[in-house]
Amino acid sequence: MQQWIQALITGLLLGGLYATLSLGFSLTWGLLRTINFAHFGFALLASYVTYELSTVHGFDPLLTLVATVPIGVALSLGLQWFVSKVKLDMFGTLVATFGLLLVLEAAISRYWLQDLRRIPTENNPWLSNVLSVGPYTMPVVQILGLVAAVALCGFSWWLLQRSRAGYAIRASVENPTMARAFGIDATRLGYLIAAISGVSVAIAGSMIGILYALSPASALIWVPVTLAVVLLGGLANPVGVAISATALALAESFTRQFADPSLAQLVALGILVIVLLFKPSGLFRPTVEVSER
Amino acid sequence: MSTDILRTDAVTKTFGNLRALDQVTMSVRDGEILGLVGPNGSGKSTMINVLSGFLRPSGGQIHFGDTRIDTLAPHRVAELGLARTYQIPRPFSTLSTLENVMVGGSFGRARTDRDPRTTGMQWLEFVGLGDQADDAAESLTLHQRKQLELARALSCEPRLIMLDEVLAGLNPTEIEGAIELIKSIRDLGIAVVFVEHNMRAVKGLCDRLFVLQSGQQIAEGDPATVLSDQAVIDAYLGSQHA
Amino acid sequence: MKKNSRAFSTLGSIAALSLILAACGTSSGGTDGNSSTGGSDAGGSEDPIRVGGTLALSGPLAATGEIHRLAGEQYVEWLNDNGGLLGREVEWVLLDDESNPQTSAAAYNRLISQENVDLLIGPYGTANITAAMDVAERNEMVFPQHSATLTYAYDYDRHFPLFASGIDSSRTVSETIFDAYAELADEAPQTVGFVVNQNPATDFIAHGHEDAPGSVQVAQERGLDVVLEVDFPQGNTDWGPIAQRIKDADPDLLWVGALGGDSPALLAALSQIGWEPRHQFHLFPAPGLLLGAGEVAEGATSTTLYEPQEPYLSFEGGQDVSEMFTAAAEEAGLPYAVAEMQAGLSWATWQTITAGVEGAGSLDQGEIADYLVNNSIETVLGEIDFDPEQNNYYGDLVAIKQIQDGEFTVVYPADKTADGTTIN
Amino acid sequence: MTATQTRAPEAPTRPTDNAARRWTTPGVLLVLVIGLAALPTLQESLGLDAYLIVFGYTLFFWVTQASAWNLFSGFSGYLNFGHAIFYGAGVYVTANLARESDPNIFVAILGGALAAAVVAALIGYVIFHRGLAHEIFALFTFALAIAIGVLVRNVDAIGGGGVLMVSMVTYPEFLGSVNEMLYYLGLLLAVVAVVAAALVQRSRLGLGLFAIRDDERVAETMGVPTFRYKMIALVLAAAIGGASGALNAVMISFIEPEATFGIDVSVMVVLMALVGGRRHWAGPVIGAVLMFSLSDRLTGLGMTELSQLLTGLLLVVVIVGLKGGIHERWQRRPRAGLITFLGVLLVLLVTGLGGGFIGALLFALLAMIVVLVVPDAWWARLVNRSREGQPR
Repeated sequence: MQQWIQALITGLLLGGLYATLSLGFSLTWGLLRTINFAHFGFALLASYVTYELSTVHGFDPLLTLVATVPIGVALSLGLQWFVSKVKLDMFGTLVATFGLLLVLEAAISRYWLQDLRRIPTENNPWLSNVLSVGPYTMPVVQILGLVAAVALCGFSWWLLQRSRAGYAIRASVENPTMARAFGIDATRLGYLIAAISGVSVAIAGSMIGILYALSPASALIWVPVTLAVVLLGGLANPVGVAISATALALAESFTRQFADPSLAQLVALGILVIVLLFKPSGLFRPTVEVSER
Repeated sequence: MSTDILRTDAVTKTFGNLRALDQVTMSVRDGEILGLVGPNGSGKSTMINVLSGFLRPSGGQIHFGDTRIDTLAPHRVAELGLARTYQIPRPFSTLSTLENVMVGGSFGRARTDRDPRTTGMQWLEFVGLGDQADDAAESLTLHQRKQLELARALSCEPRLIMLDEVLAGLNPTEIEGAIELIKSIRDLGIAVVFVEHNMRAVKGLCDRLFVLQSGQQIAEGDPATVLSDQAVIDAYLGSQHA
Repeated sequence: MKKNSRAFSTLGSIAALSLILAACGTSSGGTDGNSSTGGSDAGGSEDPIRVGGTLALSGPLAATGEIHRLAGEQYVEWLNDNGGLLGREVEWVLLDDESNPQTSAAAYNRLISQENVDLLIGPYGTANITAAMDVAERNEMVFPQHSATLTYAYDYDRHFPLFASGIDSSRTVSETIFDAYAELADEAPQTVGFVVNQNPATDFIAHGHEDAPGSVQVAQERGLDVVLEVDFPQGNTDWGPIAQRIKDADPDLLWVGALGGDSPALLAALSQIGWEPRHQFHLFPAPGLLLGAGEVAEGATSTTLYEPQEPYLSFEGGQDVSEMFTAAAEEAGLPYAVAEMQAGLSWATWQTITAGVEGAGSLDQGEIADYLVNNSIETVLGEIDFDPEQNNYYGDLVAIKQIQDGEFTVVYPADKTADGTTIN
Repeated sequence: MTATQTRAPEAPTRPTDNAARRWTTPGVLLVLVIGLAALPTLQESLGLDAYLIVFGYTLFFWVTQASAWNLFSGFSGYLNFGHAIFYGAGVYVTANLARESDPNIFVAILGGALAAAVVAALIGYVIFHRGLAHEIFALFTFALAIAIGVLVRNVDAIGGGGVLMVSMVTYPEFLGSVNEMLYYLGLLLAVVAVVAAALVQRSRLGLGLFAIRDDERVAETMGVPTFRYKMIALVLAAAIGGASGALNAVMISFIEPEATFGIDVSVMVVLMALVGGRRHWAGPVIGAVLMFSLSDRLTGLGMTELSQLLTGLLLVVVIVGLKGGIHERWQRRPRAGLITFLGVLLVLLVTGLGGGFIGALLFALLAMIVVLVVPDAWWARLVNRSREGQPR
C-alpha cells in the first residue's frame, strides 16, 4: 500500500514539472498560432544558466530564477515579435522555430561544449532537502515546482476565463478582424501571453537544471511528453494542461513502480493515442474552439 | 404532375437541445425553382446542409429520385446529381479559378469521358468568369466568388442545384445578372432550390415557395397565395417587431 | 503589411548571401575536414600520412566523443614530436558523424575515396563502429576501434578491438566484477539488484546475447540471489519509482547498467528516500559526474582499462596520455579533465596503428594486419596480443576501480592496484 | 457543349503549358536519370572519386523519402510527423529477414513496401474516420512514431531485444559492389517516388487531394471521395517510404528502435518538403538536394557548431524569405532562377572552386535562393535598370 502512495506522490511532483514545461508551449500554440520548437531550446538555456550560476558562481540553484526568468521572458517576447512581423502559417512557424532551436543548441554547445554537465551535490542543497511525512518522502524543490505549476496554470486560467484581458485575447484569436474592429490591441495581448510562456519555460528549465544532467542534445528528450500533455489537455487550456500533465506523470510513475520503467513512455503515449482516437480535441475543450469556417 | 426529384419525410436536426429543423416534410419537383424562404434563423441553411449531406440529420429520411441519401456519404450524394453553393463562399483558396471548377468536373455526376478543363472553361464563361480562369481563387471579389460558387456547383452536372442566398451582398445590376443566370440554369432543365431574402427575386423566379420558421414548415404553395398568408406575414413582421 | 514582408525578404537575401560567403570562406582551404597535424619538427619532407576517422562531435554521444577527440589530437601531437610515422608527419582527418550510424558509414566512404586517407581509426559508439566497419571491410582496410562492446558481432579479420574484454565480453566483464566483490570473503554481497539502461552496450553486458550470458545469468550461476531486475530507457525522466523499488528489494550489491549521467541521478533519488547502497557498481558512468555526486557515491565501483596511477603510468605511454590529456582538457574547459578509460582506449588505439605501421614498415593494409596479429603490442592498457582465432580479441584486461575518499583507485585485480589497495 | 475526348486535365501549374513545354520536363528528367544511371560506370574514367556513389545513394534516399512524404502530406495538407513509422517498418523488415540468413534485397524492398502499406492502411483507417484537425493529426503521428519505437524496443520478436544487424544482402552480380547496388536501387526508388508524385499531382487523385487540403468538407460535398483518396495517398506514400527504408537498412547495418523511429527522418522529410515547396512534386526534390548537400558539406568541415548554426539559419531564412518554398517562388522567376543555378554550377565546376561537385551543387542552389529571395519591388527595379541601362 505504501508503494502506491509513494508512487502517487512522485507522479504528482513529476506532473508539476510536466505542466510547467508544457504550459508555455500550449499557450503559444493555441493563442499565438505558433508551434514553438525553440521552446525546448529556451528551457535548455535556462537549465544551463542555472547550472553555471550555481556551479561556477556558487549561487543557490533556486535563486538563479532571478536570472533565468527574465531570460525566458525576453526570448519569448523576442520570438513573438519575430513571428508577428513575419506572417507565417502554422507549419511555417514550426520550421522557423526548429531552425531557431538549432541556432540555440549551436550557441549553447559553443559556450558549454558538448560535455555532460550536472550541478555537483555540494553546490546543490536541494538534492538532499527532503520533506518526509511518515514513510513518504518529497524533495522540497519538486514541491515548490508543483506549487509554481499550480500558480502558473491557475493564473493563466483566471486570466483567460475570468479577466477582461482574457476575454479580449480569446475574442481576437477566434475572429481577429472582428476583434480589431472592437479596438482590441491583439499584439499587446500577444506579448502578455508570450511573457507567461517565458516565465513558465524558464522555471521548468531551471528545475531541469537542478534535477537532471545536461547536454546540448538533451533538449529533445522533453518533446514527446510535452506534445502528449498539450494534445491531451486541449490547446491553450491551462486547466487541461495541469490535469493531463498530472495524469500522464501518474501513468508513468505507476508503470515505473509496478511494471517496468522502460514501458513508461509507451504507456503515456499509448493513453494519448487512445484518447485522441475517441476525442480528437483532447480530454478538455481547447480554450478557443477554432470555429468551423 | 411532374415527378418529385427530392423528397424529405419528417427531417429533424438538433444541435444539443436546439431543434434547428423539426419534422420538416417537403418536396422539389423536376425542373422547378422552389423558393425556400423564412426569417433569419429559420433553418434554411441547415436544411441545405442536411440535404447536401454536409450535416447528418438527427431524424427522418431524405430521398433523391428513388434513392435514400441521408445515410450516404456526401460524395455519393454529389454523384447522384445534387449540388449546392455556400452562403459564405468557400473557394479552394490555393487553386486557380479554373481548377476550382475542374474539381466539380472531375467528380460529382460529371461523365469521365469529358475533359474537365474544357467543360470547366465553358461553365466559367457561362457564369461570366471566363477571363479569371487562371487567377488564384483567393484574389476574386465577393461577387466573383459567388459566381465561382455557381460555376463549381454547375460543373458537377447536377439534376438539382441548391442556391444559398447567392444574391446577398450584390448591387442591383449584379442582382439582375444573377437572376438571368438562374433562369438560364432552369432552362438547362436543372431543378433549383432557391434560398433568398430578396422577395422581388423570389416572386420573379420561383414556381413554388416553402416557408420555414424556427425549423418548422408554416406554408407551401405558389408565391402569390403564400406571401399573402397571414401566418407568413406574422412570421416575417413578427420577427421585425420582436 | 507589404512594407514589412518586403523588409524581411531583403533581410533574407542578405542572410543568404552571407551564408554563401561563410561557406565559401571556410571551405576554400582545399581539402575538407579539419586536419590537425600539430607538432612542429615532424620528420621527413614528403607529404604527411593521413589517418581518417569520425567521432560524435554532436548529438547524444558527443560528451564522450569530445574525450576521444582531445586524446587523439594529443597523441598525434606526441607522435609528430617523436618522428611521426615512417619518418613522415601524421595528419588526422576528423569528420563529425553526429552520433548517427548512417552519417558515419557515409563519412568513412568519403575518407577512403574522396580524402584517400592512408589509414583508418574507428569512431566512438557501438552503432557507429558497426556501420563504419562494414565500409572498412569492403575496402579491406585495417580498422582499429576503441569502444565497441558487442563483441559477438564482429568477425572482420582486419578489425582490431581495444576494448580489452576478450571475445566473450559479457561473461568476462561480469566474472571480473563478481570476482572483485568475492575478495570481501564473508562480507561479500549475497543478493544483487540490477537496474540497466536499455542502450545496446549496457544491455549486452547485463543481459548477454543468445548464448553469451550477461551479468544477471553469471550472478545466478555464482549462487547470488537476484532480487531485482529492471530496465530503464535512454533519456529516463524520473528516478523516484526506480529508487523505491531498489529500497524495497534492498540488495547487498546494487548493479547499475549506467551510461553517462544515469548514476548521479539515481543516487540522488536513493538518498532522498534514505537508502544507502552497501555495495554499488556502475558500468559506464561519466566519471566526473559520479564523483560530483559526492558522499553518496563513496564506495562506488566501475570498470576501467586505464587509470592515471601505477601500474598504468609505467606502461608504454601511460605517463604521456595522463599529462597531455589532462593539460588539453583543462585548457578546453572540460569539467572533468582526468585521463581515464575512454582517453586510455583512444591512446591505445593510436598506439596500435603506430605499432602496426612501424612494425610492418609500410602502409600496406595486409602487412600491417599481419604484423599486428603476429606480435604483441605495448599500450597504455598493458601488453596486447590480438588472437586471430578469437576475431582478434585477446585476454581480459578489464579492472575494477572504486571511489575511496572521493578519488577513483583501482581495487581489482591485485596486479593492477597501486600499493595493494583493496575493495571495501 | 461538344463532348470531345482530350487528355486528362493539365497539372495545375500557374502558366498554362503548351504542348512543346509539356514534353520538356519529362524529357529533361529522362536525360538526367540516364546520366545518373551511367555515373558509376563512368566514374573512374571521368576521374570522379568513388564517394560520389555513396553521396548519390544517400541523396536518392532523401529524395525518395521527401517525395513519398509530400505525395500524401504535401498534397492533402495532413502533415504527417510520424513518417518514420513507414520508413522504420521497411528497415525492420530487412533487419528481421537478416536474422536467419542474408536476405535477397528485392524480397526485402517488396516486403518493406508491403509492411509499411499495411501499417499505413491500419493507421489511416482508424485516424481518417475521426476527422482530426490538421495540426492535431501532425503531432498525433509524431507521438505515435515514438510510441512504436518504444514498442519495438520491448518486443523481442520484432526488435530483436533492441539491436539487429544487417551485414550482407544477396543481389544480382551485375549490380556490382554493395555501394553500386545501393546507388542503382536507390536511384530506381527515387525515380519511382518522383514519377508517382508527378502522376498523382496531374491526375484526378491529385486534384482531389488539393481540394481536400484547401477545404475538405466542401470537397466531399462536391463529390471528392475524401476518405478513399486520403487512404490511397497515405498507403502509396508509406509503401515507397517502406521500400526505401528496407534498402537503407543495408547502409545503416546497426538497427536500433530509437534511431529508426526517432525524429531524425520524420522531421527532416518535413523540413525538406516545406523548404522545397509542398504543392509540386519538384518541391521536395529541390528541398532534399539542398538540405542534404548542405549537411554533407558541413560535416566535411568538421566544425559542428558552425554547421548546426548554418542549418538553423538557412531554415529560418528560406521559410521566411520564400513563404511557399523554393519551387513556388521559382515559378515566379523561372528563367532568372534557372540561369543563376546553371551559371553558378558551371562556373564552379569549371574552376573547381566550390570544392568538388557537391560543393558546386550546393552553392548553385544557394545562389538561386538569393535570386529568388530578392523582393519583387527591388527585383523589378533591378531588372528594369539592367534592361534600360540608365538608373530610374
